[in-house]
Amino acid sequence: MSIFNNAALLIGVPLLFAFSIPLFGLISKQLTKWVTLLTISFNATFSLYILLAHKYPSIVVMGNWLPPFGENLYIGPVAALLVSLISVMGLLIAIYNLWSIKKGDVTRFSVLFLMFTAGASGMVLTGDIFNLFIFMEITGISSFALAAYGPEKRALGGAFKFLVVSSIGSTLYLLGVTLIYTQLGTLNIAEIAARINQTTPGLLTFAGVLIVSGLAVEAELFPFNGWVPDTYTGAINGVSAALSGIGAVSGVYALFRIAMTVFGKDGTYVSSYGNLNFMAVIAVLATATVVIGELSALTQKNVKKMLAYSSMAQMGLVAVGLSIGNELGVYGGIFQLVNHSIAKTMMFLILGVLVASGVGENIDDFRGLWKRSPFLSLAFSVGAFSMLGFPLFGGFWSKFAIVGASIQRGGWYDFIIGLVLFASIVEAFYYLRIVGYMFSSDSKFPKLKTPWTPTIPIFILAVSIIAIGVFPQIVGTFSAQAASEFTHKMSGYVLNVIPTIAAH
Amino acid sequence: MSEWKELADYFRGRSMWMLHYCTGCGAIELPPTMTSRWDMERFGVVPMATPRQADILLITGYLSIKSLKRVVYTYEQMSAPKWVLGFGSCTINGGIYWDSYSVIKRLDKYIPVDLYIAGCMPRPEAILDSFVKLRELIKKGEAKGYEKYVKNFEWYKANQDKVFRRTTPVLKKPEEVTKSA
Amino acid sequence: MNSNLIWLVFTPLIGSAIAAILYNYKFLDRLITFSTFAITLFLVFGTHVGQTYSMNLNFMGRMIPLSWNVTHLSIFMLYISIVFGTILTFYSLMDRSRMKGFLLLLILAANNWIFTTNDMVGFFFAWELMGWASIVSVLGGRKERKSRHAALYYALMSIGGSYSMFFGLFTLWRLTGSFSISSNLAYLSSIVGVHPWWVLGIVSLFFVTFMIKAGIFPFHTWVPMAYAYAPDTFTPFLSAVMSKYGIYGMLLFLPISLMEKGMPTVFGLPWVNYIFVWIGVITAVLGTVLAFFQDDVKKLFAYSSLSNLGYIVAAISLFTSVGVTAGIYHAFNHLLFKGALFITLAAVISRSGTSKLSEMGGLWKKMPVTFFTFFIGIASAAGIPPFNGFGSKWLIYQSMIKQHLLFATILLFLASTGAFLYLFKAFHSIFLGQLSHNYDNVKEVPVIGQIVEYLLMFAMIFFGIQPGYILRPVGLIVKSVGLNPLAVMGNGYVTGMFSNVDMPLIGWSLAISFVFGFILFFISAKHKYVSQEDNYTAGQIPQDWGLTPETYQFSWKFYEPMEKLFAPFYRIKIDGFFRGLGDWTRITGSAVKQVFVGNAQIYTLFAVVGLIILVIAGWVA
Amino acid sequence: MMQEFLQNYVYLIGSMSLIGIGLYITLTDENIFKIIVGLNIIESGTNLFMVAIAWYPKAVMPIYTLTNKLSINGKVIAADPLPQSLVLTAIVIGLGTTALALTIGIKIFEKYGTLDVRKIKEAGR
Amino acid sequence: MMFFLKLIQSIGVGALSISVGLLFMGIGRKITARIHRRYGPPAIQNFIDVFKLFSKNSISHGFAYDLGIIAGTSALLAAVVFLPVGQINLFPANSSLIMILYLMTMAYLGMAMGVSSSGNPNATIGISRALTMMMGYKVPFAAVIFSVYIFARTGSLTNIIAAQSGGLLNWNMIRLPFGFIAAEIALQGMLGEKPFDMAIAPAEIASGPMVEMSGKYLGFGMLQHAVGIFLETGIMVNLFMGGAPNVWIFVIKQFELFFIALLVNAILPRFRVEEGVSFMWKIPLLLGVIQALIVVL
Repeated sequence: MSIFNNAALLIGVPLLFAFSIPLFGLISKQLTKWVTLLTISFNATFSLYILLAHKYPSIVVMGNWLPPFGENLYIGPVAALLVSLISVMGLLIAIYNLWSIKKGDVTRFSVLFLMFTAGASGMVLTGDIFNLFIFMEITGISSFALAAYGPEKRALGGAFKFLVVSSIGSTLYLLGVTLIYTQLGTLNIAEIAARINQTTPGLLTFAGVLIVSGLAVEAELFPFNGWVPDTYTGAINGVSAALSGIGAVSGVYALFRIAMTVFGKDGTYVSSYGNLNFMAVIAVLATATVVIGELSALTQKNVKKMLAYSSMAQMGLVAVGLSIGNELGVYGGIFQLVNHSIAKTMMFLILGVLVASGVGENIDDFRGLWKRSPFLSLAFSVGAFSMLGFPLFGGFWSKFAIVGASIQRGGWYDFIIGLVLFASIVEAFYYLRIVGYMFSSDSKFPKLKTPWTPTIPIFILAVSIIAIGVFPQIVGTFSAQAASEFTHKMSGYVLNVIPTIAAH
Repeated sequence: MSEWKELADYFRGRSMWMLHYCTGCGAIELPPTMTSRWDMERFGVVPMATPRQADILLITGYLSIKSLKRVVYTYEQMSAPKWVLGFGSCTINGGIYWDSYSVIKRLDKYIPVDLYIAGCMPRPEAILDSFVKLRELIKKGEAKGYEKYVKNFEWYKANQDKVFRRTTPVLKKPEEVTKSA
Repeated sequence: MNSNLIWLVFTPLIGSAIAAILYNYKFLDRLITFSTFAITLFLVFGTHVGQTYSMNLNFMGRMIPLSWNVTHLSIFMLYISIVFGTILTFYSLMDRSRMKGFLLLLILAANNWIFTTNDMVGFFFAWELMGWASIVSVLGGRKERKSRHAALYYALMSIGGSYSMFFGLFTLWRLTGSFSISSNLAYLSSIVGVHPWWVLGIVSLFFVTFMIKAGIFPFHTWVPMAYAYAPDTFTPFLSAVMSKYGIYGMLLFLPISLMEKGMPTVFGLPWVNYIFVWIGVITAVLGTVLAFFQDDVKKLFAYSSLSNLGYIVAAISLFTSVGVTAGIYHAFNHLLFKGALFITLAAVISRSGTSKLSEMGGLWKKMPVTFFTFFIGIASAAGIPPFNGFGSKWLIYQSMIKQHLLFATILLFLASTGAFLYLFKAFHSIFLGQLSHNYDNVKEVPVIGQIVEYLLMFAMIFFGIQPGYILRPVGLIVKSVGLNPLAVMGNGYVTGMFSNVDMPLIGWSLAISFVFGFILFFISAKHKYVSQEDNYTAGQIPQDWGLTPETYQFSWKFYEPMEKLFAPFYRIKIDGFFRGLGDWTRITGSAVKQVFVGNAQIYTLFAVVGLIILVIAGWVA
Repeated sequence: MMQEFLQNYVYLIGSMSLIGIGLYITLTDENIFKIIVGLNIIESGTNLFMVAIAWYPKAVMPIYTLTNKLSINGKVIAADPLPQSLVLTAIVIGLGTTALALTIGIKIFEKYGTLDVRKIKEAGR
Repeated sequence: MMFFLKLIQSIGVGALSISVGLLFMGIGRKITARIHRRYGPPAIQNFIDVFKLFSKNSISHGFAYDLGIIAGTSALLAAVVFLPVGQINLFPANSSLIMILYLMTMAYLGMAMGVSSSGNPNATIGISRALTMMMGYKVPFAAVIFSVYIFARTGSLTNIIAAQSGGLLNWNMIRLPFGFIAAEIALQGMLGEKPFDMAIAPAEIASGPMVEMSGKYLGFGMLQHAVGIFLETGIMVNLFMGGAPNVWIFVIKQFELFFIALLVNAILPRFRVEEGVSFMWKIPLLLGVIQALIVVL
């Protein structure tokens, strides 16, 4: 059964089924959704198995070419955690899609969704920067198409903006990769990481700037994140959920894999091969993202747009946490990534259910939702409270760790975290405003009939938020391992991939 | 018990707190009575603000039917040992308003008057004299107007109602008013 | 054995989960809330001073020690808060307002945790838990819109406060590597001579939090809104118990005395303490002045709470033995009388359906028990001797005078006199005066409510006449923070510095003179009872005049002359600062969001400009 | 000298110029399809850049035959084959992106009735 | 035994305070009349009035009304036993001035509750004015008493008296002259004499709090006023005039203070409420603050 130990299945199976789905589509369009569901549930099961049975760290080599010569997948703690997250989110969104995608081109949606999941999993798993580019493009192309899906006009506009910005981003990334290749003649992340000090500092800085800029587009950092509000608002809610719960996860992963593992110095906070400290650059960008995102979300009347800006800001917070670079900060950042993914996915799904029931996207439509649909409004509040970092909800622990880490780091991170906390107060305002609207009783509308299919993922997500809040070890143990992988470049990553390589 | 009553009457006579119902020209006689020239405070007579506190009610002149209503209400609000002083001829027989349609002629028909002061109007000396007279009456236990009022309540009420009925408007509807105008 | 400290936290949490499940069955929900409070009270009986417990929490991949430590202060606070909570939840069994039992239980869990914990992680966790549970509790008030606004405002202040504490505790952690409160405090005390400014900065980060929670002067603006628009049965808890968390926190940090450590002193006080005394005094005066003119009765009493907390802060900031005794004692007294007042207000509001003073009046005929409770409550709040509010106010004056803080004392006296004014205004407008015909069918509260009211009446009189029962434990607390406790001569004495007040003696004196009064009353001539219509109206007959009880009730602009006097002070709006900050943020937000213009080219341009900036940065570096 | 410079850097200069031209088009032209063309030009520039780094003057093709020796005296003289294969992948990906972009462009023209990128906005921010 | 002795002594002090107060009121009326060039009533006129009032029928508005008005007198009587009166000092350990002041507040509260429960707006307006005025005079008075506290290093009236022993020059009146003047003006407000009698303005609000009081209720009101005069002037005597060796001198000293108040009362018109308060917060408070500064610095 060695084939089932092969993590390449996590990419291969979805891609295989993605391209065979049109065949199923010939039988029945509804069948394709079930195929998607089953495929992703295989992914979820398998990745959770890897995660829980502690089948990592391990590498998967392609065609028996050992790294650095062959292409390889690396499953470390980070990859295991994030691929599980991606698969589980994909599974839950797929359950939601069973209900939500009824009209239109169901087959193609299923194809794209599977490709999207596969691409995101691939980004997290791969050990090769060019493969990272390929998976990024797979994710990208499928997400452009997904974002354009749906009857609404605004979806197309959003998708186009995403496409343009993202194309520029991937071009920059590719240029950066090329530059590194000219220096080291290899594309393997582990080898580059080990030999990074053999490069010309000026060129390396330039390459790093290009790569960071390119990946910041996917990781939603300002000023590379212009597409976020339009695309999130334009896309149908299932897709917005997928973008924030899956796409952003892989984007942030890619950014920090490069910034920390490739450019990082082992065991220190800085990544300073070359002239520029990329962690500091990312910290500044991330802080700007948090502040701008929260301030922009403050005056939104449209809840979906607000969630979009909030997504952006939350990704900024994740990036702040990771960019602190000490173990606690990375722990907090990854924890926050998990929390954000869960909560934001849930909120978009809730919004989807509400919009489908005719509630509307405006904040005024949320008045008295408590009377109309107690479950959905409670779940939404749970999500909001988790975002705000209230205790007994998941978000508390991650925010706690991020703030703790930045103060532990000290220096100008005190200032950064001050700005972030100010932005959090702004965030509290607009989330609590919605919660307040939901729990007011001045609604004259009748009770909503909530279909049961989409409530399954929402329920699971809400319960998991509270579960993480009460027992933070559920995520905490894994993200602590992840933090140790990220902060210990050699022992955590490079030596696991290429045991024979000499430390620089 | 009767000694207590006598003692109480003695004190009541020496501490008469008055409420002056200033309808007519008698009101102008009261300020000199109170102030330095005649100083009624030496008899223990002090002006009071409300009927609740007062012992004697001074009706200082003519009473229109409208004001009679108020006087009756005020009188009924006073507490039990209470006395009424009628000022001048207006309260006795209507005085110069003897033929007025709107002024009552005999105050005694409506509330029990313990003492009338003759004159039109009585001068402060007369008022002071009346206080002394009233004090004697009280001491003797002869000023029992308030008991009379309770005893003959129906009679007083009937008299009051007879005049109060006339206060209801003759013209019932506003159209009639405009027509007549 | 010591694990019952854990159960102090977990019992309410479990109760909360059950209550949340049974949320739709109102009575069961209330019953569970009450019984959980009762069980917790039972658990508190099992705790004793010096009890410790610790466990390790696996967090951030390492073990964070959580520790519990019961001090004299914590056990005192535990008792008073849980006993009051039990009474309140017993009262709320019959109440129909929308108080959420499970949130109250969450607050209880946080309450027990805050008072017993010895590590800052638990402290912060519990603080946040208490914060959000109370925020959501505020949400369900009678007036939807306003309670929503109030909750939002409260939430922002509260979150701001907890972030400040966040900063503080992690800064301490960075310095000492430990989360333990006691060792961190010891550390701060040890370095205060070397780096007084550092200590000041860290402590002020914590104090901002405590001041926000207690509603002290620059951060008081949320108090009236949140108190006024919270559910009526939650407001007593908010005012009586939750405002004391801030006081508890301050008491934790106050022993880091900056005295003798090179800080300049004013009137024998370190200047920081001196500033805090003045902050307390300003709070007291401000609360009083603002309370005069409120028409909403809950808002009025919210300002009253503000004022009383000002007293407490002023007293404990002195950090002398009298000051701390007086502060803690006043905290207890405030809990008792303000709790009683807010409970009676809840009763009145639930029966009359309004909280506007100008719409009430004359209710004493309909709700006599509530009336008497309220009467004793305001007598206590005004500091009238045989009732419980007097002793602490008296001690506060003495403590201030001892430091020669004359002007502060005068202002506190002004606040106290003013307190009498607004308390009487509320008393008159609710219970006295003309009874409107709208309230002809108003009934006294049900039996449960009456039991609670009798209990509170008894408590206010009992602790007034027998202050020793409180002063003894307070003395232990004072001793535990390292000051000389005041001598307690007997249960009936409040011992000051110059003289003592024999409370039972005052009680006897009053009782005997009342007996004489009643004898005189009954041997003198008879009185008869008249209706409220039979009233002095300057001879006018009410029926002819079209006079109704509402028009013959004086409760609008009760202290109008005062308004003219205080008019200049009304132009200063602290609230305006925070609102201005909010407006500024909103305007900035609307400006910032213009960045996202919705044009793909502009977004690309951003990316390119960002890239160029980064390249230039790299180049320069 | 000039020739040598051109020999060494012509591809690099070319690729950078292509990227610049593409960016200029993307940033300035309001027509959606022209923007897509611009993106394509950027991509071509990138690809050219990648191919260019694999080649250096007088390199031989990287295919091992009897006549085509890849190394002389241990010194590699063949061009690097890997970037060329990467470029192939990149071209395919670019093709996919372009196809999708064109599709979206057509759909936008159908729904919005315009190809002006400045008019594709959501009302209110 | 001790208890009964104290009880009887207390009753004695209470009776003394009532009779002295009523006598002062009567003499006050006489003196005012003389200033007005009138003859005036006999000095015992107020005894007559009180007796008459208690013998008169009355109306009541319910038990709150009864209770409040009884409380008004009783609480003051309860406070007066703690006042050192000449050689009579019943509870020397318990004569804290602030305690007495707060106990007096009980009387105001009772009175206010009683008259307001009658439901007459005039009464409530009167109470509102009285309380506003109280806010006015309490502040300078507080300034003065706290200055005395600091000056004498004690808060107990017994000790304050003891601190002033040894002749006229040791009196606080001489040592703290500004404070004495401030307290004297505050006393004018406390006694409710003109120009600070806006609470009972008969022509504006029909005698304010007394509007619904009849018979014995008014009698209780008069008793309260009598005890109030005794208590307030007594506090002033103890604070500033060094107490007294015996009751008679004590009463004479009280009368001196009351006499000043009477003279002012006889010749001045009435302030408006806010004028009264702002006056109190200007001149007396200024004096009090000057005194406080002198004491503290």
